[in-house]
Amino acid sequence: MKEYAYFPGCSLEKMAVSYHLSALETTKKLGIKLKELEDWNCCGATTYFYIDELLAYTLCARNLAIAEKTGLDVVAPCSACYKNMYFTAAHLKKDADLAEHVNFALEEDNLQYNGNVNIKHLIEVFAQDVSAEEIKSKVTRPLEGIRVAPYYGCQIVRPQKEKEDVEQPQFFEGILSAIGATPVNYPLKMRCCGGSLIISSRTAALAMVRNLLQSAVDSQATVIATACPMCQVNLECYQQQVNQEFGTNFSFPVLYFTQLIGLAFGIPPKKLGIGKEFVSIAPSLLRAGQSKD
Amino acid sequence: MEKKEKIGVYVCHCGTNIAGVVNVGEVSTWAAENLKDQGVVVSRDYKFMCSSLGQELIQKDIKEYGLTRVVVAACSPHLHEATFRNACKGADLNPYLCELVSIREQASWVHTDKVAATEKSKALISGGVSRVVYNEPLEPLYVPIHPATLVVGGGISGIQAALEIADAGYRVYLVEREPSIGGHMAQFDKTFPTLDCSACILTPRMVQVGSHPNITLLTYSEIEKVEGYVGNFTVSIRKRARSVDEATCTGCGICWEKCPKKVVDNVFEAGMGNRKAIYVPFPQAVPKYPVIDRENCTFYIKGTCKACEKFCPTEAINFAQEDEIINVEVGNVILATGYDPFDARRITQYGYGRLANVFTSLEFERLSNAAGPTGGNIVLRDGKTVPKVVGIVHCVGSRDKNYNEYCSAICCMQSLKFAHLVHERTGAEIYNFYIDIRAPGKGYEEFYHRLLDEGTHFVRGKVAEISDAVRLPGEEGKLIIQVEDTLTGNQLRVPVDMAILSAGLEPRRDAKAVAKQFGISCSADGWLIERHPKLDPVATVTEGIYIAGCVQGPKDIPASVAQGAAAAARILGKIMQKEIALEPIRASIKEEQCSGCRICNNVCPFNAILFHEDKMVSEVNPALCQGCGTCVAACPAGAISGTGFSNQQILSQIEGLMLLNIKSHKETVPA
Amino acid sequence: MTEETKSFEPTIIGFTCNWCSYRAADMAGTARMKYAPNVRLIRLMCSGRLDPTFVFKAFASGADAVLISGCHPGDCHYISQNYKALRRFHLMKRVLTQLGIEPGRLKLLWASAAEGAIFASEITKFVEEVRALGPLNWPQPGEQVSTPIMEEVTA
Amino acid sequence: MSKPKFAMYWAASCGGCEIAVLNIHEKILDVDANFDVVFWPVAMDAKYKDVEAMEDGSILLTLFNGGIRNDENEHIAHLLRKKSKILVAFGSCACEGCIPGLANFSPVKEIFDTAFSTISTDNPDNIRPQTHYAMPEGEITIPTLYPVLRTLDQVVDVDYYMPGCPPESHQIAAVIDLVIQVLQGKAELPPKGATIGAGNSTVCDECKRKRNEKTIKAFGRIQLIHADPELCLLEQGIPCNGPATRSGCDARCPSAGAQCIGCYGPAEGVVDYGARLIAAFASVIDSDKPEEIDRILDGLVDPAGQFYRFNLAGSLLKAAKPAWKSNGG
Amino acid sequence: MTDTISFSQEVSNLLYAAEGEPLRTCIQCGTCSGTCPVAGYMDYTPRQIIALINAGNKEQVLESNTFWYCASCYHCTVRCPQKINITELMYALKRYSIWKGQHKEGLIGPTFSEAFVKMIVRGGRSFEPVLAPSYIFSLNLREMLQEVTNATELLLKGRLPVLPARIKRIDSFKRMIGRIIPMGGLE
Repeated sequence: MKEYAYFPGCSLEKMAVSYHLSALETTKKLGIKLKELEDWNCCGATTYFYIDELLAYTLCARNLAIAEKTGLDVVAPCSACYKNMYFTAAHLKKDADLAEHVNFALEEDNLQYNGNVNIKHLIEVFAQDVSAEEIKSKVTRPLEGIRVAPYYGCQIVRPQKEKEDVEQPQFFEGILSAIGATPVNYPLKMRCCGGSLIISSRTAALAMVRNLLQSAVDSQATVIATACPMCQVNLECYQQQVNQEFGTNFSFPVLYFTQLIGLAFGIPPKKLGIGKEFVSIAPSLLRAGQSKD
Repeated sequence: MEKKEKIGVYVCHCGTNIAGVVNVGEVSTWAAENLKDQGVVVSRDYKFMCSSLGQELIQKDIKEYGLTRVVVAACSPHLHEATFRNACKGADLNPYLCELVSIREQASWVHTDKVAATEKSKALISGGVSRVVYNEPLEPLYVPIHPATLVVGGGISGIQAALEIADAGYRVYLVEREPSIGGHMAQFDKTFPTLDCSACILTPRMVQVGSHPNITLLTYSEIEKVEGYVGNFTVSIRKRARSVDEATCTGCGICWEKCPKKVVDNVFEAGMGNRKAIYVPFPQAVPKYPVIDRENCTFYIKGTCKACEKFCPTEAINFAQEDEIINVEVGNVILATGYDPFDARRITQYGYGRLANVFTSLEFERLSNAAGPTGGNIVLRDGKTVPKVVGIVHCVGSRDKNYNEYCSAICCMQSLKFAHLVHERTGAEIYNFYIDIRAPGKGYEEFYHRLLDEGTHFVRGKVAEISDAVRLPGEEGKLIIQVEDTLTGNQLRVPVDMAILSAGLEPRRDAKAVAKQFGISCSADGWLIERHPKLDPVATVTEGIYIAGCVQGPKDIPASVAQGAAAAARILGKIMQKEIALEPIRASIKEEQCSGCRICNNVCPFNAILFHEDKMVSEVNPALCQGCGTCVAACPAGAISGTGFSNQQILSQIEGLMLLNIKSHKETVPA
Repeated sequence: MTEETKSFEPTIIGFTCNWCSYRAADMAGTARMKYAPNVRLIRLMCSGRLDPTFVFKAFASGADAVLISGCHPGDCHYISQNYKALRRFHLMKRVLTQLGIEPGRLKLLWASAAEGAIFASEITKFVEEVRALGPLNWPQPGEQVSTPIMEEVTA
Repeated sequence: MSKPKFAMYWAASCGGCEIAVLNIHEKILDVDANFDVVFWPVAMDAKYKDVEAMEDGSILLTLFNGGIRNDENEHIAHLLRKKSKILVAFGSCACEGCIPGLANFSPVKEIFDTAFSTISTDNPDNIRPQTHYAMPEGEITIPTLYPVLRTLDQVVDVDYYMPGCPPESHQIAAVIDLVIQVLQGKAELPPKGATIGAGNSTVCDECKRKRNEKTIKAFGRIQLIHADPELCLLEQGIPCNGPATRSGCDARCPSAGAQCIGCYGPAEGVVDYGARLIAAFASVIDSDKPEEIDRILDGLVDPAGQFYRFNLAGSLLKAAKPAWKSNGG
Repeated sequence: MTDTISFSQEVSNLLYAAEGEPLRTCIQCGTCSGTCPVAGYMDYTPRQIIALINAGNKEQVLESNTFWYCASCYHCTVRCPQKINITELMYALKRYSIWKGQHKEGLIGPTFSEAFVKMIVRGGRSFEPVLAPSYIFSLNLREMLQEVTNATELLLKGRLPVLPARIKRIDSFKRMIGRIIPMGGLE
């Protein structure tokens, strides 16, 4: 059985609790154990870095140090948490001076980070560590005929890590195909949702949400799949505001990719947190696989 | 030491250049007194040693004192080593028995402390004296130059080089990988800025090559192996089987007319058109003989068909033909292997390969070519729609550290040419997206002005992305080019029907392998390196190997032609000399001490070290050896020695520099 | 820095290649740049000619430090031989360290023919570094080293 | 006419050389037949004063094995030099320091501490040997240790060198044959300073293993590598000193599957044995990147030991700095 | 050496830890601004900000809203042909502007960021309701109503916490932060 240290991040405690639930359910089905990091702290989203770099690195390093003790790879379901942890680890590895400063602070919490943690995004677990065959083998209710817009967003692939494809990756599509859904050509799949701007620069963020929703409509998708709580909340919960702002009429379901996988695995919707969304999902989705209409 | 050398030491004042800081009189007296045991019999200082009087002074001493070694303490050997060596030669002393010590560049000009500079000069002279004792008389190495030349690559640069040499009356072997010569130039429609028809100016040259009595043309062929050295290369060429007998084929064309197998032509037509399984790449091909593409020919796949054979009036089809290895002897080589276009697929945000109406520059060349698949009609991928708005994207794959950092030099002008052709043939609205317009050639800037006058839009900004994601009215069904107009600071979304990616130039995929084969090197970018970027642009560090055209770096047609001609001129000069003198700084292996461990074998980048399997010893080919001495240092058995820089010379020089050769020295090595 | 080390003038043997670093030295001269007079240069054709024997010989002959310089990686006149110098440098440093010779006494400097200024400033810097390390004083051949020392270690 | 005189002496060495001489079997009888053995402490009783009493140059051939580590070694080296016509540095210790020369890495104090004050020594009072000690029977002395070990030719003039640890018995036999032939006027002595009982090339010359152009991507210790029995060991990343080591042993170690460790010393004309190997190994490392080079070099666990196992005292630097500096220098 | 360092030098000092080429290598091609999803809202496009920094126009830079509009999407950074880390630059400018207390009037970003970090420093985890006062009053009436509606719906769906979350080892956590920044600074 594969085991990971699991860093849920603040959003998954409440705001994105359905992501949390569906992540646990689907991984369990695949024989993967997500072991929550003990006493983790907030990764800081983008905001720490606005204030103080060293503080930001230290707070991330605290989580890394806790994870290092487990000897497991860390999995973060939130793209922002993932990006912060990944690049903090990378920086600490490269900059011994920085690592020394950070470890000096960590001493106060009886921690020490030695640079030996691998950080993965939850979707990478599904895309890399689990084969498409394994996923397929667990599908009991394939999402046939369901057109899904795979929304990558920003911080899973950006900034670039080594030589990965940052413009046209295909792994999300691969997962969706594995559960029987039809990934649509979603031209804006790599564009930003404006999550970090929704408070501070509202109009800009709403316009970004509008563009993404419009593109999903244009590509004739029935649902947008996300892999980040920020993206999900932004794309889903702000649709009314978008409609008010731009005179549009969006009512477009946005689910976590794990929720879609869960449905295909035949896990009861409730266990996947379905029902907590602002925009109800199409009944066809819930029916998928049961009756092929 | 059995026979004691007689050494003369000459300290130059260089006016006040040296004497102003170094106490030259003291240095000279010091050398006479303290280096006596080393063999110094005379030590002098003089105002200008390099003057004719200074040189005569040395010559006189050589005769009077019977000097066997000379040490001149003056300027850098890079300035006057030849002067003083010649002076010695004039007095019948082997020039290599003269040693220069630089006390100007290394002492008087760089130090202010007069005492320290004087003391350092003494040490340097002491080192020179200790070294010169072990200098050996050397003679330059003369090798004859074979008058034939190998030209690799039959593009415009190689064609030019081949014709120059052949016209001068010498044999040329022109080797081309494709079935025809002509290179990229044969694919183009027009050439900038004159808009000459590319084929019209190129074809006569190709015909000349094909019929020249001094040119042996080997197309559909590749270099297999290169051995030898300047003046005496032996080159093995693999002439791939054409499956067509050149002696009987008349190039009538019936075979490719009758061939039932259509193949997408990814080479000459850049995937825009088709050819047959037996084909000539284009009608004006030289030579005129077709080749059978065995990967696609039905006969080679299924064993039946033979349509070509049936219809051939001269029975020239030969399915059983095999590759042939041809060995030629040549004195010099020109590498003119050209470039590959940048693969625009790599920039995924530009959508090439994903969005139908995104074209590459090479595709557009074929599209606009009257002999091309659309007969010169500029249309969208559907084969009929004439675009109303066309966007031309500059710097695709160039000036970008994610791909190639360099400027590909030709794309600006190529883009202007495209804009002009689109304007002329379709009247479409045209946008050029550029970072900077680079138009530095004759008539180039004027061409740019002409385009401005034609009403082409110029948007200064590197294109961020091309997509089909519609957002605004008027964008439906269009490609949207997103870019900042950096002159206004506005982000634009320009809807176009057709986008042309002006792809940059890249080194050939196998440039590194070719370079290694010929013992030269590539820059970090992958272009072959010239001997000197300014003053020796077509020679390389390996004697006898020259480069011309885009293999050296991106350049346009006139520059490629100029380099082809320049390389030819350099080689003709060598051929006229009949033989070449090589510096006698060489490595050699003492056979009895060599155990054949083979450590040295691939230490040499010039392939100068051969291993004799039979005797289990390695040997240095003196004509290939460039004298770097790396193998001398690498030999674990101490079996390799290097002339001019022998172990004895250098170890002795170290002792000299540390003044260990002087019994009374105390002050330099503290107790 | 003590008074003693301040007054100490190290002697350094430097090896240059003929094409880049020796010309950098020429360039420093032509431009009349000033640097410390402690380095005595030996010209080789290429840094690839650098035999570790020369380095050990220099130390054994009383040099306080050794400088090896050549063309920048990728710019070698002989294509790639400076990389051999680089590898030998790395291995020599390890051996010297084991022999108790501070690795700071061996320096590798890439200098192109145009980098007279770098050559000059790096030499001055190196001299200061070696000065801080103090004299090496390797015993000379024939120098008396056979002082009986038994008394010293007896209880 | 009396037989020419023969001597053999054992200074700072292990005694293996003496065994090697005896290992020539019945050939030893030739020695007795042709020579009058006047001094050979390991084989017969002899007193230094007897040697001192001999006429200068009266011993024809002296085989001197061992390096010079203390004043007794040095005294006898000078004595035998004076009394011998031909002085042969016999074996690696006398030629180049050999294993005892490895002590030149450490200052004498450390050597003493290791010998007398570590856990393996039962010496609760930390007693150290005294060079002079008064006993009821009179004062006794033991030799005084020097700060570093020197090779024989760093102390006295040497006529010939015979390398090996120990020299191969068949080579000893051949040398004895040669000397006897010279005595009989059938052969001539090689020029002074020559290396005898060995080849001029290197071990690779006698090694049967197949070899190719070399590029080394990783070094590893022999016990960790499953080596191809036919292929050059160095090419397999096993640091074999064969390429730099003088031939003459018939490539014993490589033929037995072990890497050459260099006991026959440098090849003809080589100034510094270790430097040759440093240059050679480094030249064929397959990387141009400093970090990668370092990674590959990490595979050479003890480079100085690898390159100077037999040759430290005979190398250009002769000893590590701490050993020199313990002399207060 | 002079005592004052130029603005462009100050900015590059702030970027010392970030990977990427120095700003002075910018060729002003506009890839960043062409890519940026928010460029239309910015006073100056990212490219112009780099030009202004290189020109030393500190006031213009700090008074602009550009870096507060950066959504940290890193799209410009991965595309920059000179490999300049533009996103990190925007972070650096935010830090610089908060540090100097100099920023454009009426922006929510600076106050919100400080409130957020204070919250983390106190409790170790994010608790949304505590943040509201830092921005809610900067919104216009309609926006405020929208926020309240959203919050209500989140609460109804069980997606908003009622009590602030806290980590367990809060004391050592605070001491840890104390080693990085003087607590007075944010407390």
